[in-house]
This record gives sequence, C-alpha cells and structure tokens, in this order.
Amino acid sequence: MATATAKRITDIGPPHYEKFLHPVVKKNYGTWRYHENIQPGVLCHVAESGDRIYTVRAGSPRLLSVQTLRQFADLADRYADGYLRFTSRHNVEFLLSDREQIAPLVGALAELGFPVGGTNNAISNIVHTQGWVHCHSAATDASGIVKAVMDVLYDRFTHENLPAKLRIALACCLNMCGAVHCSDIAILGVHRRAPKVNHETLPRTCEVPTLIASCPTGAIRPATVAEKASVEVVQEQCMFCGNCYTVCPSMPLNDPENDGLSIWVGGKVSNARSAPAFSKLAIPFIPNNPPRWPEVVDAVVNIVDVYARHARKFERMGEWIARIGWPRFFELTGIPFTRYHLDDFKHAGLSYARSTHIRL
Amino acid sequence: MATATAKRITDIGPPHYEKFLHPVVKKNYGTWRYHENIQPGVLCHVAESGDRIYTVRAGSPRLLSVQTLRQFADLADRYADGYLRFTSRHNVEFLLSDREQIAPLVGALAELGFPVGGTNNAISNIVHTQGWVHCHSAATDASGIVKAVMDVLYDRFTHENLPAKLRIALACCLNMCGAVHCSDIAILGVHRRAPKVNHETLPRTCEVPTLIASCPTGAIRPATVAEKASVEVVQEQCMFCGNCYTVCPSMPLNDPENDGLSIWVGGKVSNARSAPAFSKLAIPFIPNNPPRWPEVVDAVVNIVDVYARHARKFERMGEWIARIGWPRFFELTGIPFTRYHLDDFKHAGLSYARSTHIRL
Amino acid sequence: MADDDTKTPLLDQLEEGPWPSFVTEIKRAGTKSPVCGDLLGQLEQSYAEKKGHWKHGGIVGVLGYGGGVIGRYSDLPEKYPNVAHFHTMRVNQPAGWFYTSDAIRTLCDIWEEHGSGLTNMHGSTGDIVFLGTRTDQLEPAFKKLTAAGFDLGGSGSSMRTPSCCVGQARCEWACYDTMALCDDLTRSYQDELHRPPFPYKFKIKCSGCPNDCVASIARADLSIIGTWKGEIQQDAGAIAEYAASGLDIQKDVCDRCPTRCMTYERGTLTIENRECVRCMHCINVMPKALGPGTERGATILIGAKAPIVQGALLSSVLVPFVPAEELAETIKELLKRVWEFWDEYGKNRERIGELIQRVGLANFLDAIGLDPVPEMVSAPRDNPFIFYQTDGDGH
Amino acid sequence: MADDDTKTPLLDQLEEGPWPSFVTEIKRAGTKSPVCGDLLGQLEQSYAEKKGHWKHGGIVGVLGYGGGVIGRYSDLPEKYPNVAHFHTMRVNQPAGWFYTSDAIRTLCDIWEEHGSGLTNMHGSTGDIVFLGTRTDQLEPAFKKLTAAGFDLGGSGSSMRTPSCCVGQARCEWACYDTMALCDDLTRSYQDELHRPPFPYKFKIKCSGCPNDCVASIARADLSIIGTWKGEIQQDAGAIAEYAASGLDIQKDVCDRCPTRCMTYERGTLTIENRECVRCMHCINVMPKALGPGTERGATILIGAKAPIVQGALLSSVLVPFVPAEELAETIKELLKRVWEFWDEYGKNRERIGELIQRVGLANFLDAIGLDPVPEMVSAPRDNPFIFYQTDGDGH
Ligand code: SRM
Ligand code: SRM
Ligand code: SRM
Ligand code: SRM
Ligand code: SF4
Ligand code: SF4
Ligand code: SF4
Ligand code: SF4
Ligand code: SF4
Ligand code: SF4
Ligand code: SF4
Ligand code: SF4
Repeated sequence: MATATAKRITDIGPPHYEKFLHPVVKKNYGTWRYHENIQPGVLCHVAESGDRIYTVRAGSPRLLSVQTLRQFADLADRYADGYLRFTSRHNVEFLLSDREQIAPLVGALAELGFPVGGTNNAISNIVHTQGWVHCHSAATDASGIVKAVMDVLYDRFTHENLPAKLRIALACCLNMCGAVHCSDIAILGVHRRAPKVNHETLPRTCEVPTLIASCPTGAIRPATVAEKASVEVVQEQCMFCGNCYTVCPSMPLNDPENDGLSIWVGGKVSNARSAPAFSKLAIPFIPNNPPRWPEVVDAVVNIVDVYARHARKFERMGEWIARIGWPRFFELTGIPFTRYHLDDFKHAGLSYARSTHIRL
Repeated sequence: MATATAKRITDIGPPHYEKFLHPVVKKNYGTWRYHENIQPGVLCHVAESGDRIYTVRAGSPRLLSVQTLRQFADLADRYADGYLRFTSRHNVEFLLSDREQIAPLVGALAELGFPVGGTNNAISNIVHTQGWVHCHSAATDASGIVKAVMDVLYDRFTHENLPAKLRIALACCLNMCGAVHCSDIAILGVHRRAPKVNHETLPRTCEVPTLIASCPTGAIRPATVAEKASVEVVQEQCMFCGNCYTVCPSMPLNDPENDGLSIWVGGKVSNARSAPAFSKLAIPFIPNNPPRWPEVVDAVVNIVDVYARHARKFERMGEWIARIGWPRFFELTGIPFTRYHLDDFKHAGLSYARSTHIRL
Repeated sequence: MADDDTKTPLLDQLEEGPWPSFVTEIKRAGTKSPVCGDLLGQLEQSYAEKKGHWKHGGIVGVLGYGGGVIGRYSDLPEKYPNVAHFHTMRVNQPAGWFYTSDAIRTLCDIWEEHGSGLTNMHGSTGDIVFLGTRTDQLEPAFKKLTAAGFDLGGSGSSMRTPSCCVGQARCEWACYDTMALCDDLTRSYQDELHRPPFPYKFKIKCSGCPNDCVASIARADLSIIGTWKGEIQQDAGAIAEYAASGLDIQKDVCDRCPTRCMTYERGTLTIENRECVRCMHCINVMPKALGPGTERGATILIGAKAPIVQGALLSSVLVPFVPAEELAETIKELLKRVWEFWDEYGKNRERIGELIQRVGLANFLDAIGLDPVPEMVSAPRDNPFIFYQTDGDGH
Repeated sequence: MADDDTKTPLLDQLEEGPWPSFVTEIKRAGTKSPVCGDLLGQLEQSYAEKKGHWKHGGIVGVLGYGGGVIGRYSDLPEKYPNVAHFHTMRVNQPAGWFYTSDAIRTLCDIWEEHGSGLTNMHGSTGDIVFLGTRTDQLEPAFKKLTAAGFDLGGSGSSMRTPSCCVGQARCEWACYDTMALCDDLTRSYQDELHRPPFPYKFKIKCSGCPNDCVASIARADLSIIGTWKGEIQQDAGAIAEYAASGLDIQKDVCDRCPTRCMTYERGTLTIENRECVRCMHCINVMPKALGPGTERGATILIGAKAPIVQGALLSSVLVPFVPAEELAETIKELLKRVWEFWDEYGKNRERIGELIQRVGLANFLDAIGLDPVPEMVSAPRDNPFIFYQTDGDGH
C-alpha cells in the first residue's frame, strides 16, 4: 500500500482483469466450446482443449459488509484457487477447476447463509437500487422489499423450474437506476403527489428557468411568493416524475401516505426469440408497507405463479402474454384493469389496439 | 320523373338496397355457405338452400361516361336479369343466376374493352382519386398513371397468379383520398417546394391565425408585406404537406418541375394473418412524366415482379418483407436506401431498430 | 376555341393499351356534352405543363344543404369556358352499391341532362360522383335525383356517406347485416349528413368480417367490423376434401395462423379457440370447411384518417364485441356521446381520432361513459408517467 | 443517542427468512463501524415513517476529479451524527468483475479504514460501490485505492464506468473479446470518466452476443453487442444426441425461431441462414450442437436510457456489423464524432438518444459521417411528411 508521501496517482483505470483470471480461464480464454448445467447454481464450461471450469453461483444481498466479503475471499482460497467474480445481477461466482470442490463449497456457502442457484430457468437475484439506505429521491426502500420478495421466491432461486428465465428488478423512483424498464417483473417506487415547493429555500438553491424547463409536462410556472421569485406547480399537470426534484432540492415529492409501488411485467433485454421489450404496467399502485411489504410480495408471487403454471417452455413473461393476450393476463392474475393502464404520454396513440385481432 | 312544380324533396337518403337485389340474393340473404372461384373474375357463391349466384367482375376506369354505364345496364339486362353492382375497388360486378351466361357475358365485356378479373390473388383495380381531372390540390394526375400502370399489369388482373392479394392505390396529394396509406403498393403525388405566398390575395382570402395554426411544423409566420398583413414560410421547416393550401387558396404549392410521385409498399387493411399496417416509403421521388409516366410504371412493375418471384403463398407484400427484412427488399428491388427513408416526424424514434435482430 | 386546342396528342396516348381508358370515356361523353371538349383541352394543357388548372373550390350547393357539392372552377375560364364551373355532386349510393339496370339508366339520364355526363362509379368515400356541372344546374339536378329516390352525400364538416361491404347479400362470412346497418345509419343521420354540424368530417364504414373489404379500419372515423365469439365452425368432411385436393393444411393454414393456435394431426384439425384472434386466415383458405362461430356481432373501432395533419391513424378498438342484434342501438347511443364530446372539445378540423389522442383515451372513455378494457390497447403503458388522480386511491 | 434509537424492531424482521439479509450485513459492519448504528437508526425511522431521510446531495469529490463520489447528507444530522455525511465512492471494477481473494481483501481493508465498511458489489452501472463515508475520508481513501491499482468510476455529466459480460473468459458464445474492449475503452477515456465534459452522462456496455448479459441495449448510451456473419456452426452428431436425449427439436427449436428459418426433417436440421436474425435461441437451446458463425464481430447501437424525461429508450442500430478486429478503432473514431456532435447540439441533461430523436436520425448520421442503411430502422417511414432537400433531386 502507498505511503502518505507518495506522488498522487490518478487516471490509472481499474486493475487489468488478466491478473484476476483463474489459470484455467486464462489458458482457455476465447476457446470455450460449450457448457452444461450441473445442478442449479453450478455450471460447467468445457474448452476446446478439453479443460473444464466449474462455476458456483451464490445469491447475495448486494449490500455486503467487508466482513462478508472477506468470508467470500476465504471461500475462494479454500475451494476455488483464490478466484471469484460477481455477475451482472450482483451474484457472486466462484471459479473451480476441481469438480470435487463443488459440494463442499456449496455446503460452506449454505452454512454462511448464501444460497446457490440463480442459473438457467431459475429466478436470479433482483437487480435493485439504493432506496432509503442511500438515496434522497426514493419513494420506497429497495433492499427491504428485495429481501422480503426473495425470501418467498427462495425456492425459485434454488430450483430451475420455470418455463424460462425470469428477471425481477426494483427501482425506488422513476429515475429507474438499473434495467427496471426491461424486466420480466419490475417493482417501481412511485410518488403520487406533486412536489411541495419550499419557497424559503428555492430562490437560493435553484435556478428558476432550469427548473421550469425540467418539467416534461410544463406543470411548473414562475410565481412570486413573499416577494421572492419562486415557482408554483399546476397540480393537474403533474405526473410525479420527480425530474424537478432532481434539478432542485426545494421541490421534494416525498409523501408517506401517497408514495408506494407499482408493478410492471413482460419486459426483456435479450434478443433471444423476441426483440428486447419494455415492461408494461400491471399494477398501478400498492402502498408502502414496511418492513415486509406483504402486498408487494403477494403481487409478485401471484404473477410468478400464474406465469409458471401457464407459460410454455422457453416463453419469457412477455412472450407468454403475447401469446395469450393482455386481457387474459389480467383475467388469470385477477389484477384489475384501470384507466392508468391506458397510456397517455406522448406516443400513447401507438399503443391503442389498431386491429380486430381480439380473443373473444 | 318529378315535374317542376312538385314539392321539394330532401333528406330521403339513398334508395333502399332491397329493391336492387337479385331475387336469388334476396332469397338467400344471410344464408350463404361458401364460395368457389370459377375462373379469374368469376365467383360462385353457394347458399344453404343449394342456390348459386355467379358473379362476373370487370375492371373499370372508374371515370365512366353515361354512355358506358348504359352499356353496363344493357349487359345486365341481357345476361344478369338486370342486376349489377360496383365493388369497393370500383370494379363492376354482374350477378348471374344462370351459369351458362358467364361465357357470353365475359365475351361481351371483352368486346366492349372491359377485362374480367381482379378476384382472388389477382391485382384488382387501382383505387385512385381525381388528379388534374378535378382537384386543385393535385401534385400529379390520377387517372393517367392508373391507366398506364394497369395497361402493363393487365395480365395480373386477368390471372390469379400472385402469392396473395396485391392492392395498389394512388392519391394525387398528401390528403390521400382513398386508403392509399394501407396499400401493398401506394403511388402518392408529392410536392417538394414550399407554398409560394400570394401576398396580393392572401389578406382577403384567408384568415392569418387559422393559416398559421394549420402548419404542423410551425413553418408559417406572420409577416407584413406591402403594408398588408400576410405570412411568410420558413423554407427549411416546410415538409410540403399542403395543409396550408387546403385552408388558404393563396398558398399554392404546385411546381411543375418539383412535383412528382413517391412509392410506398407493404401496407394492408385486412386482419388476415397480420394486423392492418401502413405502407412504408420505398421510393421518395419520381418526376412527373406524362402522359404515361414510364418511370412510375417501371418502378411498380419491378416491385410487383420481385414480390411475385420471392414471396411465399399467402404472403402479402408487407408480410413477405417482414420475413426477408427491409435490407433485402431494397437489395432485391435495387431501390436505393436514402435519408428520406428514415422517419423524422413525431414518432420517428419508434421506427429505429431497437434490437440486434439483423440479417447479416 | 382554336382547332389546335381540341387536339390532345398527349391524352390520346392514353387510349392505347388494353386497360379501359378514361380518355375514351371523356371523349364518349363529349359526343353529347360540350363540357367534355374543354375538360380534355384543359387536361391536355395540364399534361403538357405538368400542372393542374383548377382553382380552390368555393362554397356552392343546393338549397338547405351544407354539403354534397364540391365547388370547382377553372383557372383558365376564358380558354375553357365550358369548364369555368365544374362542380361535382356527391350522390349517396345505395348500400352495397347494388343497382338495377333501370336505376343506372335513371341516373344517366339525369346527369346527361344536367351535367357533364361523366361519373365516378364510385368516389373513394362511396358516393356516386357526378363529375362536373355549372352552379345553375345543381338545383335542377337535385330535384330530379330526389324525385327518383336518390339524395346527396356529405362533404365539408358533416357526416359523410356511410358505406359497407356486400355482406350478407353475397358473402358467407358476414357476421352481421352490413347493408341493413349502413342503410339504417344513413337514414338516421340525414341531418348530420346534409347540414355540417361537426368540427370536421365524420365517416362510418361497415365490414362484415375482419377481412374488412371496405377498408373501414383505414378510413372511417367509426369502423364496424364483424366478428364472432366462441368456436370456429368446422366441417370435418370438407377439411378432408381440401387435404385430398392437395392443400397443405399444416403449412398453408396452421403455420400461417398468427397465434399458432391450430394443429393438424392425423387428419384432425384442432383449434385452441381461446387463443384465436379471429384473423380469418384459416377460414379464407378453406371457406367450405371453416366458418365464423355462431355467436356473431362486431367490434366497434374509432378514429381512422388520412395523414393530414398529425399523421395517419388506423381505427382503434372501442367496444370489443357487440352482438349483432344490439349493434344499431349501441352505435347510435355511442355516437350521441362521442359527438357531444367532439363538439365540446374538438378543435376546428380535428378528427375524432386526433382528439382522442390529444386528450387521452382514459379521459375520452370517462366522457362517453365506457370502462377501460385491455382489448382497447395492444399493451398497457410502458412509461411510468402516470397521472394518478388525487381523489381516488390509484389502486 | 438514546438507547431506544438503537433498537430496530422493524428492520430486525428483515433478518428473518432464508435470503441473505442486508440488515445483517449492516449489523456485521456495525461491529467495527459506529456509522452503521446510525445508519440503522435512520433507516428504522424511515421504515416507521415511510419516508427517506437523505438530503439532496451536494458536490463533493477528490482532487482534480469531477465525479466518482455521490455526496449524501442526513436530514437528521443531530440525531444521527455518524451519518451526517454519508457519501458513496464509485470504484471502477475490473472488467468482467473478476477478482482474486487478495484484491477483495485489499478493497475491504481500505473501506474499513476510511468508510462504513459497507459496499455494493456492485452498483447498477457496474462500479464497486463504497457506501458511506465523510468528506474528509475521500482523499485518503482515494490515495489508498490508486496505490492498490484501483481508480474511481464516473458520475455527473461524465462518461460512466463501462461494463461487460464475462465474454471470452468463460462463455463459448462471445463473438468478440468483451473484457479487452471494455478495459481498452475505460483506459482510453480516463479523462472523460473523471472530468465531466458532456451535456449529461454517457454509458458504454459490451455484451459478447445477442443474449446481452449486461443489458446493454437497455441501459447504455453505446451498446456493443457481439454477433456474426454467415452460417451458424452445426455439429450433426451433437444434434442427434440432443434429439436422442428427448429434446423436441421441431417444437422447442424450429417453432420458436422468430423467422422460422429452420426445418428439422428426418434428423437433418437445415437453417436458411440468410433469414436468421441472430437471435441466439437455437444456439441457447443446443450449445453443444450449434454455435455462432465464424466471421465474428459486433453490432454497435446507440441511445439507451431510463425514462427521465422523454421516456425510456432502447439503443438503436448505428453500425450493423463491425468485424471483431476493427471494433476498438471503429468505436473510438465513432465516439469522437458522436461526442463532438453532442457537445455542439446537445441541451443540458439531454442524453445522446434523446438528441438523435430530436434532430432526426438522418441529420445525426450526416453529422457523424455515416450513410443511412435499412438495418438502422425496423421499417422505413410511413408518414409522407418528407423534408425534401432543395439542393438535391430527392431521388
Ligand atoms: C454470468 C452472466 C454474465 C456476467 O458477465 O455476469 C451470465 C451468464 C450466462 N448467460 Fe446470461 N448471464 C448473465 C446475465 C444475463 C442478463 C442480464 C440481466 O439479467 O440483467 C440477460 C438478459 C436478461 C433479459 O433478457 O432480461 C441474460 C440473458 C441470457 C440468455 C437469454 C435468455 C432468454 O431466453 O431470454 C441466455 C441463454 C439461455 O439462458 O438460454 C443466457 C445464457 C448465459 C450463459 C449460459 C452463457 C454461457 O454459455 O456461459 C451463462 C450462464 C447463464 C445462467 O445463469 O445459467 N443469458 N443473461 C450474468 C449472470 C447474472 C446472474 O447472476 O443471474
Ligand atoms: C367485392 C368486395 C366487397 C364489396 O363489397 O365490394 C370483396 C369481396 C370479397 N372479398 Fe374482399 N372484397 C372487396 C374488397 C376487399 C378489400 C378492400 C380493398 O381492397 O380496398 C380488402 C382489404 C385489402 C387489404 O387488406 O389491403 C379485402 C380483403 C379480403 C380478404 C383478405 C385478403 C388477405 O389475405 O389479406 C379476403 C380473403 C381472401 O381473399 O382470402 C377477401 C375475400 C373476399 C371474398 C372471397 C368474400 C366472399 O366470400 O365473398 C369476396 C370475393 C373476393 C375476390 O375478389 O376474390 N377479401 N377485400 C370487394 C372487391 C374489391 C375489388 O373489386 O377488387
Ligand atoms: C372525390 C374524392 C376522391 C375521389 O376521387 O374519390 C375526394 C376528393 C377530395 N378530398 Fe378527399 N376525397 C374523397 C375521399 C377521401 C377519403 C377516402 C374515404 O373517404 O374513404 C379520404 C381518406 C380518409 C379520411 O377521411 O381521412 C380523404 C381524405 C381527404 C383529406 C384529408 C383528411 C385528413 O383528415 O387527413 C382532405 C383534406 C381536407 O379535408 O381538408 C380531403 C379533401 C378533398 C377535397 C375536398 C380537396 C380539398 O382540399 O378540399 C377533394 C375534392 C376533389 C375534387 O375536386 O373532386 N380528402 N378523402 C373522394 C370522395 C368521393 C366520395 O364522396 O365518394
Ligand atoms: C448507485 C446507483 C444505483 C444502485 O444502487 O446501483 C445509482 C444511483 C443514483 N442514480 Fe442512477 N444509479 C445507478 C445506476 C443507474 C442506471 C443503471 C446503469 O447505469 O446501468 C440507470 C439507468 C440507465 C441510464 O443511465 O439511463 C440510472 C439512471 C439514473 C437517472 C435517470 C437518467 C435518465 O436519463 O433517465 C438519474 C437521474 C439523473 O441523472 O438526474 C439517476 C440518478 C442517480 C442518483 C445520482 C440520484 C440523483 O437524483 O442524482 C442516485 C444516487 C443514489 C445514491 O445516493 O447512492 N440515475 N442510474 C447506480 C450507480 C452505481 C454504479 O456506479 O455502479
Ligand atoms: S432509482 Fe431513484 S431513488 Fe433509487 S437510487 Fe436511483 S435515483 Fe435514487
Ligand atoms: S414531478 Fe415531474 S411532472 Fe411534476 S412538476 Fe416535477 S417535473 Fe413536472
Ligand atoms: S388526393 Fe389530394 S389532389 Fe387528389 S383528390 Fe384528394 S385532395 Fe385532391
Ligand atoms: S406545406 Fe405544410 S409544412 Fe409547408 S408551410 Fe404549408 S402547412 Fe406548413
Ligand atoms: S368484409 Fe368479410 S363479410 Fe364483408 S365481403 Fe369481405 S369477406 Fe365478406
Ligand atoms: S381465424 Fe386466424 S387466428 Fe383464428 S384460428 Fe384461424 S388462422 Fe388462427
Ligand atoms: S452476452 Fe453472450 S457472450 Fe456474453 S456472457 Fe452472455 S451469452 Fe455469453
Ligand atoms: S439464431 Fe434465432 S433466428 Fe437464427 S436460426 Fe437460430 S433461432 Fe432462428
């Protein structure tokens, strides 16, 4: 480690990945031939050379203490020649050259409370964001809901028994950090009350023209309050996107009774079979109910279960719905269809059903 | 016929259709069971009663003199018990109860110069509009191009040898009278120069605010010319839609050298298999070249021929292109792909290719 | 008129070729009508100059009607005096465009006497178009027409002449009586047709099944398209016949079904009717073997139009299914509420489809008293910009 | 702090259940860090009140960098003084998120000393997120990090930490070397990463094939997605094995191919490769039998983003295919021109995808010197509102 007097180092970028690669990976880099699923959470990749590398994937709360990270490091040393990685969905993966080490590693992980799974047609980790743990913008918490949902979907993580991959994501406000908008199931924090303008602080914290320009619906108008230049919000024109708050701290939208969650379904990212697609609104609003958000958990589990029962092999959520049609999705899940499901943003007209292709 | 002194009759609506129905049609109304194609242009509908009605369809220029109409009436009397109708694509149909009369009627029509065909997978009549024959708005003629194109597609009208129906339509300006925007092939008259403001007449013929409001791109601005309130057009903002001319005669767009035609493909109306769809731009511009518009004729014939060679059974133009992809459509037809093919109107972004589904 | 002007070397080239020629038609009518000579002359000049010679129309019409006539004037009236006025009359066609030979002759006689003798059979909206006459002939022509049982169609900001497919008169697939409905609506709205009451035009078209042979979904503000509930009717014997005659049922029928809800195995065709979207393909291919289900009615769609000004629209689903018996009543009840709303909120020259897009479908439904159903959209919204109402709980 | 405040009855309920608990993690770190107690306290209060207690972030950072740190302050600093400041540091991860146990321990040591001891492994953009520290700890933490070979990621109007899928390190489908490219781009744009030069953020993500395991098409301004030209590689023996092992190749592979360009007849799989859209499905299902073609490279797409403000966007095709060898150079050349254009025309907080929509794809292509090709659009325009250029002939 550097001493305090060392020259200040900048712009070096991350360490080069090569030094972190398992020797088997390094040797067979770019020459993998195929892979096999050994058991849920365990993959085997076979190289042209005949070499094999085994991957053991464990679920993680993503928010990790250094204590736990060190335990991962220890596990890597003990079972995986000292190599590990994390996935794009925040799971941890250990890379093993020795098949014999799989079972002991899985056991050790279980002992520490980390489930092995998330591969293939299991539900993988929920991509999520900061929530009340770290963000000022949050309409809800992130980690808490994720924990509550994954507790109940635990078996779906450790078993690969769904028709296809099912990706769940959560974002705590409309900024949608994470690919929430293209998930099989997205849980999205929403505000439902217009910002309350803090006329006290606004003049010195915000630039009024920038603030006015930030509103996509033109709901913000200049106003003079107590002889200071401020703004007012036309309530009926506000759709609670929070963009004004992002550019101006004096426009908070938080409202304990009216903040909550919405559920979106049928998005995907991969190009497999169907093209990538946005998630579509399923449930417009569920109130915040910490610490375990039972209504959200039930809503998600219901959608997962209905999907699991009805979808055909290889059908992602959105592909299944495309086959059966949205009316039947609402019927099967028992979710009411409301005015909120009808788009009214700028391309709304393109979502109107412009054919007679109707299941009757 | 009424005498000059009779009471003025209004609001009676059209004659009731029942009195114009062939007795076999009347008897079997609502109880038809199936139909068969006897030969191109000739259908046989069979009723539950076992009755049959034969339909002989003949192509028409749509613009018909009373002389010709009387000939049709005579033919109806001679071969079709006095009954005839016209179709939604402006063909004339004779309704026959006697199968023996088909051949003589077809012969008589041929003698008068009217081809029998247009059924099933033939090219039917071109739906079209007024052009220079009657409309002030026209960027081109209608009947002339239709005649020139149908002369060359004649065999496609009299033979049912295409993979599916192929509907051609023509409109002489962007008002698109007729379902041009949902045709397998659409021929569309276009202007390419901004309106020339007639500052003389404008003040007394047009309302300036209405005129300004009529422009979808906001290209029209108030201006004072020779001390009179008039308007000016920002050239770069004009996309030549002609809406200003519709509301104000003092804004003519006609420009002999720059008016012409564009060709659009792949639209459809029926819900058969795929949903109804708009036609998409194939050729942005072909100059007017009366009296026979050879470039337009060639362009249409080329597209029809390429389609006929490559599409599979039951594939409409748009369905075929969906299968092979637009890049290959342009490749097979030899039509250059230009900046004009990229949408830049209000929903443009939704036409960008947002997947990696690419044929390479 | 100089002799030169009656020569039409360019147009004459359009008398060549096998397809029937409109030039020939104009010339035929010209044997009786001096109008046609000038029409040809002006048209020849347009062909030579690549430029139309009609002026923007003025408002002309018959007494008490606000539409049905399109005013048209030549911009070369000295040169072509016989087409100085050249107005068209839109004559409302009988439903399904059915005629007797006598009815045709009656129309011909009237138009030979009071107009150019040229027609369009028919205009794109569906009218009998009487092409070209002078202002002073409008009223006499109208009188003769009404005496003969005909009336004018619409133009301007009025309801336009409704039209329909041949339907039950000759088609085995018509799921409701298109001609009866079209005729009923036409009669019910004579006032709306003849005295423009709306912000803009309003068109109604009726197709008996999803093949939509009057292109209603593409060009009617109100599109009524027949459909059915329940199972597609099957005739096993006829299916076997088609198979025997060489139809590849798997490939040509099942594999082309948009929802792939059909299987053909060992001579048995099975349809998962719940997934069928009533596209008509299988029925179209095997008319003898398959037919629409027995519980019939129509889907009501709203809002189609040409591109001016905000882009073209196809109609979109308003009521997924109305039983055939209830159609006329349901439509009339709906139209009352739709027109009221359009009247109040529609801007000048704003079609109903554009208005719905502008105010949002949910608000429109509220206004006309319909509940939202998922059949109205291809999918629920994908953007999170929801106008939660503050008076409800948003559930 | 009152004893009551350290009790977290609500959060404690989140230590129950089988899924690993973030509350447990915070408590574990709390054994060494006083920060975590206050974090828990404030969070418990948020749970009780259903309301966050963080203030809008201020601008904090390390010397000479304009990003990499997210400032965060409690709105209850008296009550929870240890989280009065609670900034996160975004530490640029190694490509593919590969580590040795030692590297992990190094990171832990640094963050235990200078921060809360809490991390996100990783943030949604891909960074190692060091969660929560005081302003005065930023610089010391940074020094230790760089000494250990780590550097910060981006924030604000800068390029953001690029990320990539595991690629050729462990995946048989990677059509180019995602980790090498990601690493190269990260190194090449250190300045853009650390000193915000743009109108808004700019993200790059690299996936080795169309499965897109880093969701690049959904959340990167520049998405580089591997693909191939030519024929899918086939191993007839392995196909037979799959069939023998019970895979229904017709149903599970051919019938699910989006272009239906595959047929399986009498044990032979035939692919009409020209119609294949490289969706990966057949390969995904039979990894032993099928593989991407041998001529490999990537599709470059542009413009994805979350919904704020004009609605979410997926990236759209910019270059349909670039051979693997030419990728790095092509991208750098492109980025230069793209960023120049964005710089000049982009409005404040306007992502590149929104800018392209605003000015139109054709104008954007003009500006960056690319020719339009049909692969860039799902279909050519359907509206006739064409801005014909008056200097060309519009052909
Ligand atoms: C490790 C990881 C890449 C990384 O660099 O971290 C990865 C690795 C693999 N992916 Fe993935 N994918 C990973 C995130 C993704 C994502 C991104 C995401 O979820 O945010 C996607 C897009 C998801 C979407 O469409 O919403 C993704 C869509 C796929 C697909 C396409 C599935 C589909 O049918 O749509 C496949 C192919 C398959 O599974 O048949 C695939 C296949 C694979 C294979 C089998 C590739 C291979 O041959 O090695 C790898 C093992 C998958 C497994 O879990 O069984 N991977 N994969 C990521 C693991 C995340 C996790 O912890 O669960
Ligand atoms: C007579 C007419 C209705 C009328 O009231 O006038 C009619 C009559 C029939 N149509 Fe049609 N269609 C008629 C215009 C249309 C239109 C409208 C148009 O072209 O503007 C369409 C929509 C076209 C489109 O999608 O762009 C239309 C789409 C169909 C279809 C669907 C074809 C498809 O695969 O997309 C069928 C079914 C079929 O042909 O397999 C059909 C089938 C039929 C059948 C077979 C129905 C029947 O059982 O009697 C009739 C004979 C068709 C034939 O030509 O072989 N008819 N048909 C129209 C004749 C127009 C003409 O003169 O050519
Ligand atoms: C005669 C006819 C064309 C034909 O040759 O068949 C026609 C002719 C005109 N149409 Fe049309 N339209 C005709 C059917 C249509 C159709 C098709 C339909 O009704 O099924 C459409 C597309 C559907 C629609 O309504 O959107 C159509 C869309 C337009 C538009 C664009 C409307 C829009 O909202 O986009 C205009 C412009 C306007 O209304 O200002 C227009 C305007 C006109 C005017 C009145 C010109 C004008 O600027 O005011 C044309 C008079 C021509 C003339 O001098 O004779 N015409 N017009 C059709 C009426 C005949 C009839 O009554 O049967
Ligand atoms: C930490 C992180 C969430 C997480 O828990 O993982 C995050 C956190 C924030 N994001 Fe984000 N974004 C994070 C990844 C994303 C992603 C996903 C991605 O990069 O793949 C997106 C969606 C993709 C995109 O960029 O569009 C994302 C879209 C946004 C947006 C909306 C941008 C837009 O154009 O729509 C904002 C709002 C803004 O920029 O003003 C935003 C703003 C924010 C701010 C800075 C809040 C703000 O209003 O300024 C959040 C700070 C939270 C905090 O206090 O820690 N964040 N943000 C992610 C970064 C960690 C990392 O560096 O690895
Ligand atoms: S989604 Fe919103 S609340 Fe959550 S971390 Fe991102 S910006 Fe903050
Ligand atoms: S929350 Fe969004 S819509 Fe409401 S005022 Fe702020 S910027 Fe405008
Ligand atoms: S398309 Fe245009 S030019 Fe042609 S008849 Fe209609 S309004 Fe007139
Ligand atoms: S032609 Fe259209 S775009 Fe041009 S000025 Fe007139 S209304 Fe505007
Ligand atoms: S729309 Fe249907 S019912 Fe009407 S004629 Fe066409 S096929 Fe027959
Ligand atoms: S009508 Fe269309 S969707 Fe229904 S079964 Fe037949 S082909 Fe399939
Ligand atoms: S994106 Fe493709 S290459 Fe990369 S890990 Fe996923 S499947 Fe493998
Ligand atoms: S990659 Fe996809 S499109 Fe290509 S053959 Fe395989 S399944 Fe079909």
